Amino acid sequence: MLEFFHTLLFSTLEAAPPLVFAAVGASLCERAGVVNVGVEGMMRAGAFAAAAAALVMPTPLGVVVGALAGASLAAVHGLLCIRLRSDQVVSGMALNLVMLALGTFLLEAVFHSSSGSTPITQLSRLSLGSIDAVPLLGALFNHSALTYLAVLAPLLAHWALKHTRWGLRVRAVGEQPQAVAAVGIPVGTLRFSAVLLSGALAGVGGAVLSTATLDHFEHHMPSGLGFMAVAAMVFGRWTPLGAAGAATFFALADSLRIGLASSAPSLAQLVPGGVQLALPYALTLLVLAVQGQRGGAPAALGQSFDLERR
Amino acid sequence: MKNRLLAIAPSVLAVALAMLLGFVVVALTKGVSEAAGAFASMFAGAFGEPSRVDELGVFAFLRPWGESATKATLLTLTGLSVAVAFRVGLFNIGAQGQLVVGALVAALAGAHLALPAGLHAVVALGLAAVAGGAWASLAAWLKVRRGVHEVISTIMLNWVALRLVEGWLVPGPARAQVEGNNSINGTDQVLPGAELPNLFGESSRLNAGFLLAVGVALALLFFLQRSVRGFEWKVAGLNPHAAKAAGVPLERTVVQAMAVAGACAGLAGAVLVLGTEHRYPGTISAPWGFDGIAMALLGQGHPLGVLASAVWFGALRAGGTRLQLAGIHKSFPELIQGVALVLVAARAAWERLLARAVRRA
Amino acid sequence: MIALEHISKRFGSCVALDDVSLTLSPGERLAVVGENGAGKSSLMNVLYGLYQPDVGQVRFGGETVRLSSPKDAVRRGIGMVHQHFALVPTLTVAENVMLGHEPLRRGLLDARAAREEVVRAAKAAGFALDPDATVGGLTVGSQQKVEILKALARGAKTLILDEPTAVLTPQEADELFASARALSEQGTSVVLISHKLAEVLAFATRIAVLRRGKLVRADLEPAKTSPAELAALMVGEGVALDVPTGSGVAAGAKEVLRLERLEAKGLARVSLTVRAGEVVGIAGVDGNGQRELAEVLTGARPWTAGTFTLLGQQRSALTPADCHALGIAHVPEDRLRDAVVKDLTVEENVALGRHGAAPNARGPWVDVAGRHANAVTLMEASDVRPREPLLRLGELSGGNQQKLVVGRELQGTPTLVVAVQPTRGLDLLAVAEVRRRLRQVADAGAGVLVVSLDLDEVRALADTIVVLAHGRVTGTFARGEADERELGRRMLAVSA
Amino acid sequence: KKSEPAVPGATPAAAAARIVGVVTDVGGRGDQSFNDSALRGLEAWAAAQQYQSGSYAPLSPEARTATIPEALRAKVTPLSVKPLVLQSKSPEDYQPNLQLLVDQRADLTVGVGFLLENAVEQVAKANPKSSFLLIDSPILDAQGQPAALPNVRTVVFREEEGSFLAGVLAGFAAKDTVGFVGGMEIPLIKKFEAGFRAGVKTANPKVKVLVGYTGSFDNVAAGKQLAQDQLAKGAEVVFQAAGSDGLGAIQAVKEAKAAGKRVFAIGVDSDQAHLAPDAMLTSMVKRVDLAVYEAAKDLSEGKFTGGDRVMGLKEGGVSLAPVTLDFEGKAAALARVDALQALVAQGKVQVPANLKALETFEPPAP
Ligand SMILES: Nc1ncnc2c1ncn2[C@@H]1O[C@H](COP(=O)(O)OP(=O)(O)OP(=O)(O)O)[C@@H](O)[C@H]1O
Ligand SMILES: Nc1ncnc2c1ncn2[C@@H]1O[C@H](COP(=O)(O)OP(=O)(O)OP(=O)(O)O)[C@@H](O)[C@H]1O
Ligand SMILES: [Mg+2]
Ligand SMILES: [Mg+2]
Repeated sequence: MLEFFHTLLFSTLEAAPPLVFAAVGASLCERAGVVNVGVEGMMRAGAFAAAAAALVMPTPLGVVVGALAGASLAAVHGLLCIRLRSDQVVSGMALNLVMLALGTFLLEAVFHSSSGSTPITQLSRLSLGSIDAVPLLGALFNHSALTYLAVLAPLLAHWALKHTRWGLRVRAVGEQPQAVAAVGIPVGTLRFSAVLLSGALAGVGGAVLSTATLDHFEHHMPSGLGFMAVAAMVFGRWTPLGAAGAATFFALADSLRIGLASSAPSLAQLVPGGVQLALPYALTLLVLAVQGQRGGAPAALGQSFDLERR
Repeated sequence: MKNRLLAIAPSVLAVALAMLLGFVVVALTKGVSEAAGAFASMFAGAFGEPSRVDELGVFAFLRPWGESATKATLLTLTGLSVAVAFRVGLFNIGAQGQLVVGALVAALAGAHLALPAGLHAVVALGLAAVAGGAWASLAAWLKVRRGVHEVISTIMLNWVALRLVEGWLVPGPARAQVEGNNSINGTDQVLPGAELPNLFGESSRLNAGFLLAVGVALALLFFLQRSVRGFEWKVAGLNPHAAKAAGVPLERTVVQAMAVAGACAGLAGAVLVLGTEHRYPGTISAPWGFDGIAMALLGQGHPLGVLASAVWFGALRAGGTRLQLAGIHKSFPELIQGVALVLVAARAAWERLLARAVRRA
Repeated sequence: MIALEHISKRFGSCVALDDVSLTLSPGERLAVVGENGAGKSSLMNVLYGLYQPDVGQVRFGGETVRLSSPKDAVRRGIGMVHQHFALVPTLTVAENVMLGHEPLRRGLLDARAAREEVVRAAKAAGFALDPDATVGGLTVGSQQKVEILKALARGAKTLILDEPTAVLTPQEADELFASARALSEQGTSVVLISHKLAEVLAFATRIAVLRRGKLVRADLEPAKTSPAELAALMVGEGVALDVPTGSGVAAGAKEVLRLERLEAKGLARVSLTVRAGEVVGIAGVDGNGQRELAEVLTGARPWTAGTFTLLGQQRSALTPADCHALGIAHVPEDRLRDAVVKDLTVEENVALGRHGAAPNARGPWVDVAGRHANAVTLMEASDVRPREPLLRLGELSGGNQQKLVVGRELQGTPTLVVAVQPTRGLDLLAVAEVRRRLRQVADAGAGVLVVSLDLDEVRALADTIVVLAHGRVTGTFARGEADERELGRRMLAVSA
Repeated sequence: KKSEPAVPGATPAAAAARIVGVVTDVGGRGDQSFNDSALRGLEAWAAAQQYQSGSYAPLSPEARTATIPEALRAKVTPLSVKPLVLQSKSPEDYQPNLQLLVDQRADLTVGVGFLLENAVEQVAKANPKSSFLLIDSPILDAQGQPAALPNVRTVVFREEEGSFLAGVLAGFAAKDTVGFVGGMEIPLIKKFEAGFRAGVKTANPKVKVLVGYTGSFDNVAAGKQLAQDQLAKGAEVVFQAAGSDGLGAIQAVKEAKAAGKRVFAIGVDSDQAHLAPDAMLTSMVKRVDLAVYEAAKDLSEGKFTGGDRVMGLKEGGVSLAPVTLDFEGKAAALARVDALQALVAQGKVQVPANLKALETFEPPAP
């Protein structure tokens, strides 16, 4: 039993970080009033760039490059929807499509392979030797630094929204950009900062996949995790803590399914595999249906802002 | 007239520019004449090869058209699905799941119902539309009754549909019955009477599904622009409060629109099954539902715009296969589609440029 | 000394400002008046850096300055209270006030300092505000105060008030003007935009008049002018601004609406009747159940107890669609939210609500020609400008939007009219027109229920005044039965 | 670097060569699995070409030889063929892609994977003068009955036999637990599972087999999570048959190994030793390359015939990759593997090909 929970905890801590980073990033972006359905593409950019960079520099620096790549894609998103005031959903989906094709393109151009990049040095894991074996407590160790960062990121984001000047302004601009503009704060710049940060976080989320989960970029990455992150963000009511919580829940549900399959095969056999796989999603829907989920979205979400338009 | 031209100009220019960019990239890496050759063969694969008429006869055209139309049909129907939902202000990310459900129902109905030919196909199409619509209505119901944001519910429903259909039913209970240890790819083959007839016989896959897609686009166009209900959908999408105050039954409108959206995607699945695959294949694997989002956006949510984008990109993709023979990456058409979408996203910039040009003229 | 010189500004085909020059000296109290859409707000938005003029410049003490954003204006001591509030409803009062010039301690927000500043500024201005209250939960009047605090807290040397009293009670308006006067005596210049000529004359030291984007006069002295002269300058001709009093309610006129001991969220045991031909005015301080009452009457809010009799029929529930079917017209308080769709054309907005019936539709299909013709007629009748039925509605000025809504709702033969703040933000001519139309439909046999925070309006229009306080009826008076002071006492429920 | 365009007939030297077309399934080039295996058989073994970013370059004899397992080197000689490859992006691409290759005058067209069964059947019927090779499935009619076509050769593999040997090896290498990571729960993968479990049971009935399916073939993270779970529950050897998900499973084993655990991974389809040189016990190799090569060879020698072929241990269609890592009792294990391989090849041991047959499977006496 203890072993079961031990692996459940360990497995969740392994699976959650990509989702957590991306979902927290998305929550910041949307708090500022900019829809971000381009998370999938930004994660892909981050995963690719991190793996490519880590070939020529230490892997942790590669992760930074991954963040920058995510942020660059976000910058395009910002340019499109803040400066050019295009539809934010359009922009995000467009970037996803471009990155989906561009990722495989670059893979072939740079690595002459259509399946994956050259292996890199994987991020090292924090191991305390003997403690690793201690039930439950040990499950907290032997993860890469990014896992611990993923625990920190939502707390940090929450704190920043609450206690910094930037956070106050971001909260305001997502609700009522006119109010922010009227006191002389440049709405575009403010939103841009949130969009960039969101891209960087999504980039880190992607980088987790290619530097910690695996030791190279695999051409399917992130295989839908970006959309899951958006769902987590909505589930978490557009707040960093909520988004991180929902992301963790998704990872936990998955780990639970896997854990049951090996620990209680007879139990798992009762339900066909495909149905088990559908369960976390169906359960999420059920939870939402039962508790209801009204509101929570920033009021000005998705509206581009133009000083002179009313 | 001028206004209409101005309205579609950003999309058209964006696609043209994306094609041009694609050409330049190929020309830079492979040389101009190779690039020209590659593009020529892509267009040949999309629209027909006059140079091979001697050898292939009329099929030098019919076969490429068949392939272009096959893809255009799916893109049109999923594009309409997304566009219709956009009308009432919903973002239907769930076209993929609705398509999967529709495809499965069409496959089962096509294989296991005993009906006269012709009617059989119609019934299978109808059931698939109903199934897709019902699946989408779940999201709408969750939205109006429980306030669940449709982005999350449609994403979730996509996964549920995919897992249940491709992870359980198709390889499990609905799997084709086969001798020995062979694996068949998917469900039982549909009966001949349920197949959508090919318009030009065996050698071109151009089938009645394309006519269906065009018909659905026209019907939706008329409905959205000329009917009172269509007007109500628009109002509900733009300002739900005002719609409510104006006596528009908001919840019903949202559910109806979403059901129609799901029906379109369900039809796409049915056309895939009844038109070309003749069974639910082991996996659908192509993200038709997501491509539908691109079509809806490139077509600016206008049914004819969706149709036009779908025909163009369907053709590019069909022809794009030949780019592989010239050593160009298999995802090239998708890349062009993505770049075009980015450029459409930048339509404000286009519009400013255009407005300036028009003013000068 | 601030000078706006030769300012011109167009929006598409609409010329909002046409070569306007205006100066403002320290300590001056300038009033800017003009019709709806005359360009008052646009001119001030230019001064506040929100709009960039196409032609012209702004000078501060002789120096030409480019105000590329409100930041530049705020830095030069301009503060503006907007006609459409610029507040963040989800933030607290303190957070709203500190937004943009946040006090920091060790790089982090200093919530305590912000709160103290609000308390101090509120006290100085004589406002009672809880700094920790969420702005979205405040009454419109309190929100107005928050807006003013924002400007004051920034140490504005020039304060622009764009229709500040439209939503205030008389007492609140008096307080506001007292504070503003005090500020001007300390050297702050104040610009007041208002349609209420009485308060303009009482407050301003100088009056400027705009008409259709042009400056007509900039040098009127309140002592040497009159409402009649101002009105003539604004609209360009001699006009009658009086509202005809109705023919009164015929004895034995049938009851259109009867509420008995009605209970709903925000309402307690409300009883009232509206008879055919009667205008009933609902008076009260904002936030005392008026909005809830209007919502109940228009199908947007269910009631939990009591009887609701409409046209002699008792009803257990009401939906907006029922209301349309029964001929209940609704002029809502927030038109952009509840009455019109910004991104539809004017013509489509005219059809909204009756979009399923002739002349807007034929069977299940839209009748495009009929809809267009109907819109043209209505715009003509209600003087909506510009007369372009295919314009996006959002491009009309606020006043013209309101005229359109009133015109649309009073079209045909309504049985009951529920009008909430129907003249908020309208100019003199438009106000007179709207009141005349309300009277007209009453005389034609409709029951009219007017909710207004403007006591003068209620007194001018209503045959019967019902006072609401804390969701209860605290008094019902026939025309002329109660004076302003008595009404004020009932509004504050001090008699209870 | 000299490269020649892939368009047929572009160079006079190539004019005489027979054209062999390949249509991959949606896994595509670079799946490090059976699509790559098929392409290796055609491009490296038969045509001695190397594909790089859209064009072909000649492959040096040494490099070519390195791709061929020792046992086959004598047999696999370069042929005068031209490869023409189309990758599919979705199921409805299969038919037009096959047809396109026929139109491009391919003498032999290969459909890689059972997913192409229907498409190959259609196109072969429409083009009776062209030859086809279908990998992994016989041609089946609408009722699922085998329905051979004269111009189609089909090859299916006895994956269960190779998996069986993998299971035997795993059963020896492990003390009490091994794991199986599957992709989607489809009959083909169940075949791997059945063979593997039979092998483990044969080697050591006390060893427990943990079985998990990721439900996908494209989600590395899922494969890794599943393998980690099995490792945490004591699995010492993990056999994966899960497409890209399998890469994640191998990664999990590799990390556990690096953390000092005594664990092994077993690869699938191709020899995957390079993915984790320190942890890869062996791979269950499916010689799709050989099947493709043989068809190309028959074609160029004018001996190509249709018909259904089955390639098991006996035919060299499946095998274990060389075991290079050491473990306790390796010699005995390899001896047992060899013995069992012979028994299976002689038909003296029937390896179960599905879970039902596994239930009644009696391990042969040592
Ligand atoms: N996005 C688009 N892509 C392609 N074609 C378009 C697009 N939008 C409009 N069109 C073309 O313009 C024509 C008219 O467009 P549309 O019906 O939107 O005009 P409209 O003003 O709404 O018409 P109506 O007033 O009759 O409703 C269509 O027939 C179509 O061919
Ligand atoms: N952002 C804008 N976009 C388009 N048109 C505008 C905009 N702002 C103002 N206008 C137009 O400019 C004209 C002047 O508008 P403005 O708001 O300045 O009038 P106003 O005098 O403040 O009227 P009101 O008393 O109704 O508030 C109007 O015709 C209005 O439609
Ligand atoms: Mg139209
Ligand atoms: Mg104004």
